[in-house]
Amino acid sequence: MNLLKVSGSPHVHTDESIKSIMYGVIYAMVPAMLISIYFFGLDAVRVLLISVIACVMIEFLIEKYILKSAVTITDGSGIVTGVLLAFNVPSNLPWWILVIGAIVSIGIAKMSFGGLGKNIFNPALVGRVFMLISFPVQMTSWPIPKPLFAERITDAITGPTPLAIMKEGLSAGKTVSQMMPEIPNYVENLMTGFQGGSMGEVSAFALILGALYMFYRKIITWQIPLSYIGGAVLFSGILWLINPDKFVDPLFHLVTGGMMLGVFYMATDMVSSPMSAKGQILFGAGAGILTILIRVFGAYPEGVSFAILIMNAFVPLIDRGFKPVRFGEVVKS
Amino acid sequence: MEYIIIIIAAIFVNNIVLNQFLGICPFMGVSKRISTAVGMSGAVLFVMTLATVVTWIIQYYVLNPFGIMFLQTIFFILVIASLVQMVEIILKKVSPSLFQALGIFLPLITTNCAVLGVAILTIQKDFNLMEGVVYAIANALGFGLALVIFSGIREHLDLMEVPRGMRGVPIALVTAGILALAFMGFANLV
Amino acid sequence: MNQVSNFTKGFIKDNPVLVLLLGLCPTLAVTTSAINGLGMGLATAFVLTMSNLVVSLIKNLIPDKVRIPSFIVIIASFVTIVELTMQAFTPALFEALGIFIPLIVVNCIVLGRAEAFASKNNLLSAVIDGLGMGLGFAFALTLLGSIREILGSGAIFSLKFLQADGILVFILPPGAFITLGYLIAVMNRLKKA
Amino acid sequence: MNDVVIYAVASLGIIGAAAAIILYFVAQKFKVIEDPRIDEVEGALPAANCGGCGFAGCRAFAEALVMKANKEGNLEGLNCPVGGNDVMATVASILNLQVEEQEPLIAVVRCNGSHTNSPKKVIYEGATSCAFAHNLFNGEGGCPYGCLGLGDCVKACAFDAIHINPETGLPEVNDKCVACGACVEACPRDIIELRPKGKKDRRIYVCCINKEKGGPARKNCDVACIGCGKCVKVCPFDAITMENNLAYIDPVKCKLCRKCVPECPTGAIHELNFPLRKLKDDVPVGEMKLEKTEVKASVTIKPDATQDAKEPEGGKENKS
Amino acid sequence: MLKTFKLGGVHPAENKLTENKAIEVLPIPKVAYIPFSQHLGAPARALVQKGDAVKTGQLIAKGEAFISANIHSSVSGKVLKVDDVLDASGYKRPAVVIQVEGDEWAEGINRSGEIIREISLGQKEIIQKINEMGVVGLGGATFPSHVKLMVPEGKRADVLIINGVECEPFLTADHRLMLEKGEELIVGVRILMIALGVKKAIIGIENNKPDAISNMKKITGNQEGIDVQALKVKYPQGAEKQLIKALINREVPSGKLPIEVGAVVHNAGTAYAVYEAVQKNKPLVERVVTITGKSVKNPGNFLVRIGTPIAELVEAAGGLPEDTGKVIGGGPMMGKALNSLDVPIIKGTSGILMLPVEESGRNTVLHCIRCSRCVSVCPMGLEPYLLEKLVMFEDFERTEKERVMDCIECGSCHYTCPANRPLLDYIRLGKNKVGAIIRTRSKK
Amino acid sequence: MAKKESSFLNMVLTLFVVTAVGALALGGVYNLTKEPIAIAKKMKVEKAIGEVLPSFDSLVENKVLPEGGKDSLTFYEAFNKGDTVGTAIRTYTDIGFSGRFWIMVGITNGSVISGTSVLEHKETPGLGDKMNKSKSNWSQQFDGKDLANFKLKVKKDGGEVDAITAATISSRAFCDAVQRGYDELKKMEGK
Amino acid sequence: MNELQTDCSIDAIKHEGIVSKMDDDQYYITIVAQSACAACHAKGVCNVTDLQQEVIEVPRNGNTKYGIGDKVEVLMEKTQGSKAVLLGYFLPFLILLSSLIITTNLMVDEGLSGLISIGILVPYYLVLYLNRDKLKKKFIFKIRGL
Ligand SMILES: Cc1cc2nc3c(=O)[nH]c(=O)nc-3n(C[C@H](O)[C@H](O)[C@H](O)COP(=O)(O)O)c2cc1C
Ligand SMILES: Cc1cc2nc3c(=O)[nH]c(=O)nc-3n(C[C@H](O)[C@H](O)[C@H](O)COP(=O)(O)O)c2cc1C
Ligand SMILES: Cc1cc2nc3c(=O)[nH]c(=O)nc-3n(C[C@H](O)[C@H](O)[C@H](O)COP(=O)(O)O)c2cc1C
Ligand SMILES: Cc1cc2nc3c(=O)[nH]c(=O)nc-3n(C[C@H](O)[C@H](O)[C@H](O)CO)c2cc1C
Ligand code: SF4
Ligand code: SF4
Ligand code: SF4
Ligand code: SF4
Ligand code: FES
Repeated sequence: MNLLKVSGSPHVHTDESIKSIMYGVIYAMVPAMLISIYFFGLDAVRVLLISVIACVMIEFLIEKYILKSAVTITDGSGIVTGVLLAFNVPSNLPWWILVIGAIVSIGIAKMSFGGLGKNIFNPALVGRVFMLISFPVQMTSWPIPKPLFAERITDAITGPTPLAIMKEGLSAGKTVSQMMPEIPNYVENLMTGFQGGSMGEVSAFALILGALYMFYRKIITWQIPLSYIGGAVLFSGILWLINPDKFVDPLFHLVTGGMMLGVFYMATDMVSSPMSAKGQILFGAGAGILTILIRVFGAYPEGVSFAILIMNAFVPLIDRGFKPVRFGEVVKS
Repeated sequence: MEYIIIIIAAIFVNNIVLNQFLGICPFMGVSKRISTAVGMSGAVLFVMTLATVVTWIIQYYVLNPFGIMFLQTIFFILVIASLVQMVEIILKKVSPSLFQALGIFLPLITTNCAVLGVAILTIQKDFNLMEGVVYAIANALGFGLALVIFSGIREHLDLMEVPRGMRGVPIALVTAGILALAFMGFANLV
Repeated sequence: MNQVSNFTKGFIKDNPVLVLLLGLCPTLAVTTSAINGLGMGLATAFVLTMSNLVVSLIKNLIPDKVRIPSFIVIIASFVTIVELTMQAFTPALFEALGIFIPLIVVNCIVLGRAEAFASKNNLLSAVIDGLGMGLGFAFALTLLGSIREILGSGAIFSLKFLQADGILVFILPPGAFITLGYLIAVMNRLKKA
Repeated sequence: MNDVVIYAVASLGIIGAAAAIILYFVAQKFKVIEDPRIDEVEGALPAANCGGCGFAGCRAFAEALVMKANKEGNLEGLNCPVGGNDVMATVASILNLQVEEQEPLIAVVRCNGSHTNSPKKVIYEGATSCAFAHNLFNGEGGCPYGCLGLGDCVKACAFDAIHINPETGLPEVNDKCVACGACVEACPRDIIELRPKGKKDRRIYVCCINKEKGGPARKNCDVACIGCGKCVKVCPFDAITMENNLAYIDPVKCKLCRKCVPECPTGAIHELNFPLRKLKDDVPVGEMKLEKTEVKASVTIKPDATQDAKEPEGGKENKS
Repeated sequence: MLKTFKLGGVHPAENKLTENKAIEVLPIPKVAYIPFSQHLGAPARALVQKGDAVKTGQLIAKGEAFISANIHSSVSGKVLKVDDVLDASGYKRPAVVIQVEGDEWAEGINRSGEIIREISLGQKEIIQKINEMGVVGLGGATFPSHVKLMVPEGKRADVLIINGVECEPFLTADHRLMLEKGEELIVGVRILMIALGVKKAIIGIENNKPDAISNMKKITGNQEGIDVQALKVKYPQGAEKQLIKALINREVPSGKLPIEVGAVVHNAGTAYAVYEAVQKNKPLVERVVTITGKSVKNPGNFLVRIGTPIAELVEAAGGLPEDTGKVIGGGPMMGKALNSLDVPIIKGTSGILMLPVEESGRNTVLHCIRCSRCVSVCPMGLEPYLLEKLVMFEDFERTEKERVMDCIECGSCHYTCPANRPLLDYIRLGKNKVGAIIRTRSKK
Repeated sequence: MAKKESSFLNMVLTLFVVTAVGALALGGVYNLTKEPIAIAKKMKVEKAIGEVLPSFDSLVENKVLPEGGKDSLTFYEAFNKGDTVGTAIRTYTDIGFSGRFWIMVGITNGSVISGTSVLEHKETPGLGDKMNKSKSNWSQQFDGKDLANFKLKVKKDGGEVDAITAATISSRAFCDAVQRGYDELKKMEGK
Repeated sequence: MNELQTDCSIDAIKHEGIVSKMDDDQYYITIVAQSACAACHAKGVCNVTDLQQEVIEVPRNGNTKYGIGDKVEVLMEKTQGSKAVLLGYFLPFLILLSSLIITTNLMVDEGLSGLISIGILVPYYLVLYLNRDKLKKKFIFKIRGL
């Protein structure tokens, strides 16, 4: 007979594991992957593959040869980082920049802290911001989307994102209404993904589809996405109401740039977000407001990555200050 | 408006620690507990403001009139060092218990390069007294912000098994680097 | 004390930056290129050596209680001398190093060596110590500056060996923190081994 | 000499004098009677800042030493485990005192319930914490006194001096041990004892703390002390006492004669760092038992035995 | 919407394999091992010696401390020895070992099947009786029931809550008891109401036992003041603080007892034991135990004499399955893993669960990914991930501040953690250490 | 030699002496370096001017605070043997990518750009700093352009200037700075 | 973990020190205040201020028995620390700032307004001085043995 096992209670466990959660996220990202392949063609496949392989390999090498610890690449978190990193870059990015991005993401932002679960900052975003600042030219030359099988509409190979068009225009002194014709149609183009931009961020529709799956699987909760969107809409809405000529409407902010990607896939990264529901709401709202702040007033047309990273830094403080509702808390009266 | 620009620039865009590299030592040293970091920020706020007022007066009423601007460094360091000690003596004299409480709560405030640096920068930027004071306050707040964020992160990391070689200063520096990276998002905010 | 080890300890074993972690502000701020790092390092080394020398000379003339302020005055004087000289003869470097030249005054290592070493040792040891420590400091700054310059602009001592730009982050503030972080981590590892 | 120089000298001189005046009052107000010997003592300490002495760091310890010396004229109870007697002697000479040689101690693990001696009866899973497992159950080997092998002692040791041997599942102490007692404190089963290091590192001790009667004790572990009392009888120096079915060797009384070792029917008494015994023909029983001991008495002494064979003077316990 | 508690909670697979198995009586063992400490509090003092002849129901050890309980012999026969026997943890504890000879009961015990509905005793006498008969809580904590009935000075109870939740997976002892002994149980409830001096009692039953709910409703239909409440299925609804919250929406303050909010909770089985003690003069010498497990041949609910070795119960259920990897005393969430079958059934044993090998191991422990699931399932609103870390790093001051002592050890956090962290292990350790700290502090 | 005791007089005296000696030494060094520093400063200006203007031998300096501007521009009228060579304008813009930067523009014949050079800037290395001569030859496109008929705007804004790749903002700001200098020059001439 | 806390709440700042002197109603505990440059502190080479040690007075409650040279831990409630910073640094800062704002708005010469606002700290400290007994009651430390 087998030896009996002894352990503390409980003796049963859910079926959920880190692996199942991570693969859940990967499944959720499939629609966005397909859309990006549809619009950017084989380039998208190339970037995805390079990014994922580089991330996983680097994690493997570091664990095996530098930390000399157990190799945990099968847990899927490296793949998630890889896919998100790919999602965050233009599809024509040279491979070596992508590899540098992967080294930064995994090597600096994740493994330096000890690996999965210990990092303070979102690895994929650290990688993206690092690349953005180091290689601004390559990182901001977005290929014009060309639906698979469709004729190329213009000759141009690269074009700006709607956010960049808007920012450029406004800083050149034009008004929002003057700029509007240059912006693709919200519902037809922006939602489906027919716009310039990083690979994975173009289609709000596909991203929301994946998010619904994550909600269904209970991988993410409503607090962060909702408060993020709330914060962004509220702040941009106030600005818009003050002067609709100088500030774009909130919906524009929602469907352009990395907003949906950030809201559902990156701000929700459990490792780098707060633990209590209240804290998560604060985190989301803060990131939303910062995103708009940077987009509208800052140098960069896009603020999602910076906003999330900055809020990441506040997470330990938020965790310290916002505790879950305690049972039987003695309310001082 | 001018003041607001100075403040935002000093806190976010050109954060004294993350962007200008002043006061790194206390940033690394006093950021182990959140409560101490907060207290330290309050103390630095006062010392920095006071030092800026005094050095400003010295610059414009002693150094400039006599044409001895080249003695700026030596004057400022002496004045600030004495000032910091004066505050402590006065506190000790005025209320020993208060002084003792501070002694337990906070590490000593020394003339670190942040205080001296801000005093010199105030002069370099041709600020008038009020602007200089606002600049000092904003820098102190920026210092406080960085310090408190950082202390939170370090308390958090204390409960993580960071890889051996990275433990302590290295990981703190890397974290500060990523923090600085994130703060670059504020570029050109004003 | 063995003067040789007294001199060399500052380079690796007791390197002020990489091991003792002193004077991080200038280290981080001015190392955007190897030449800046070297300049700052040498300036500091000069101040360190000279103040060690003077402090050691007059250590017995100074009452204990004004020891520190006297040292500060001495150090500040040398700093000002460096400041004026650089301004006169290497104005470009002076501008690049900016505020960090006057801040040598508060660099813990300068006062630290004066206080901990020069005020207790004879002239020769004090000078050698100052020189060793100062050059160790310069060494660390140059090393950091070189790494950042190589990575950040594909050049070393302004000699471009790479056609393209480097990884810009490395010459920006975040790069300073990150590079120094890993440099210290490597030192830690070497120390263990 | 021009104006600027005059202004410079005058103004700076004034500032200097003012600073001196301020400092003078500081000095008056903050007069701390600092004994110069504190510096000296600190210099003599190893600067490991390990806290092994129980103080925050070497400086704090130096202060405590000087104060104690000033007040009580001795250094009783204060000891630098890292520096050991040498350092304490230096300190004492700085302070014009004598220190009695303190016999150096070392941590000794009094359990030999290795995987072979006390085979697993159940499998434990869960927190790697002896304290938790101790609360949960009696242990994988079934001995309610024995080592749980989860390494609370290892975690407690700041000197990298105690490690679990994966083969036996038991902790082993190496010569980095400074006898700080942290592991003793940490072990929930009080298995570890600080014992005198002994001459040439030679020690004899009962490697078991099972207080059960012979039967139950043997049921869980082949090398348990069964309280038979043979060793008590054979010891010529009255160094062994028997309490609750458990023999204990008083390290002070024990003269390391080794008579008790072959006497023990289970091999519970361990000898460390002794030269190999001459196998006398006329004591076949002893020989047999010795072999048994050698086999069963875990890897803790095995490497020493082999090593002893090479260099009769004996090496340190466990080279690692 | 069915009532339930608000914060946290999980829903493990219910696996109530034995819910339709009627209670069988297990044969009396040949040798009974009766420990002196089967309850929370001080062990009882032995009254018998080696060689004494004892009868079933005879007092053999007396609980003398304020929190302690009497122990009665559950069999008749001869005392083999009064010595240490292994307890469920494998440690030796004092016990009486009795060689069984026949089944002769002590005087005054009414063993007839008739139901005595008339309650003749007053409040004081009832509590006295419960004390004498050694009744302890059968819900798991084995807290001496009479102590709970003595409402402390200055406090007032206004509602009695009967815990028929049985939220643990697998276990069905209370369920069967409510089906088969409902009448008696309700008498027990009325006795408890008198003892407490309350006019109101609520029986809380989870919705996965519809037959028990309807049976209890039927019986109590015409009785004043006793209310049967169906509850939404959610673990750990059976924990008293959660149950009180679910039923009467009162929140027991941190560190306080239910009496603070005027409630007293007793387990359904306890109510039955109280009935037997008060109406039948019968001490607590037997209890219903569920023996179950997916590979068990003949799982069921047995009425077992206290002191019966578990091995005999296992025999009755068809023997230990080949693939057993873990034997648990109690349910899978809170039960205790046993390291041998040679330990006796005691008053607190509500079930024996045999898990097959593949379900009995713990998965590899990975790093916490801060998914915050443990936080969201904790019914006490704690942060298990943080408590674990704090205990690991031995920061017991913060552990205390983060309210480790509030943890009810329900295991929801541990159950739910995708990184398989041994959260509850460390939290228990922390409770232990912090408890010791608090004790020394209050001693000073 | 024994250490000096920390008496009041000793302390004040020592510190006074130390500071006085320090000040004395510094005064000396100051006097020595005064000249070189002044020369270095002048050299720097002249070097910058030399980069943007043909050779000259004397300068006339002139500071002007532009309307609505925050800082004043400096005009250096350069002469060679008494003939006007041109004017170098130290001008700035506030719409750079990282705020203000300063450039020097040389204007000959009243409206022809003879050269430009960047004095100080905070633009991103690798992007905005391409306007620096040492980093790229982008700024050479301005040389010889007659501002009277040259559309000093980036192409995106309808002008004739090729922007630096991915640094339109810096390019635009550069044009702004040149334009500001030219405008002020015209205004001055008008007076 | 056997010498445990006395009655101080768990939210306390702790500082190790040594009993350096004692009289009938007070212990004098010497603590080593670390300098803000902790990196330097660790190496013990940087001390711009000479004051490395401070003496803390702790009332003797009769029951505690520590001797000179004993190592103790000085405990202080965290809120007291915050209060100390408030009184010692933050309030004077506010006073300095507000007087500066007022005087500059009154169009006083800048140097003068600077001097005035520094001078205004004198009465502030005077007030503190007058309240020093109250403060003494406010900042009470406890010690426990180590
Ligand atoms: C030290 C202690 C004292 C208790 N005192 C009382 C009491 O006075 N009244 C009462 O009703 N319950 C009392 N209880 C019982 C608890 O309320 C509770 O019912 C018991 O611990 C079992 O609960 P559980 O199974 O949910 O853990 C006490 C429990 C403990 C541990
Ligand atoms: C997590 C947890 C789950 C519990 N589940 C049950 C349960 O399902 N049924 C039950 O009767 N008691 C349960 N208890 C015990 C109750 O809290 C409480 O102690 C008991 O109902 C009191 O009654 P007793 O003293 O009569 O046992 C549970 C306790 C805890 C901590
Ligand atoms: C890290 C980073 C630094 C940048 N620095 C500059 C800069 O110094 N100057 C500039 O004009 N644009 C800079 N930009 C680019 C602007 O944000 C903007 O995209 C660009 O100037 C307008 O695009 P275009 O020139 O390709 O039309 C930078 C972008 C990034 C991401
Ligand atoms: C919902 C969810 C979102 C995630 N988002 C990110 C992300 O934005 N960036 C990333 O590098 N990893 C992400 N991951 C993967 C993983 O958490 C990440 O690699 C850790 O931060 C590494 O420690 C995500 C995982 C989950 C479950
Ligand atoms: S913890 Fe134990 S093994 Fe380690 S040094 Fe201290 S006494 Fe020796
Ligand atoms: S000796 Fe004690 S602490 Fe060490 S592993 Fe064994 S049981 Fe654990
Ligand atoms: S075991 Fe404790 S910490 Fe974990 S969920 Fe239950 S009450 Fe919360
Ligand atoms: S459930 Fe597990 S992985 Fe998730 S936060 Fe809690 S401990 Fe961490
Ligand atoms: S060098 Fe220490 S604070 Fe700047």
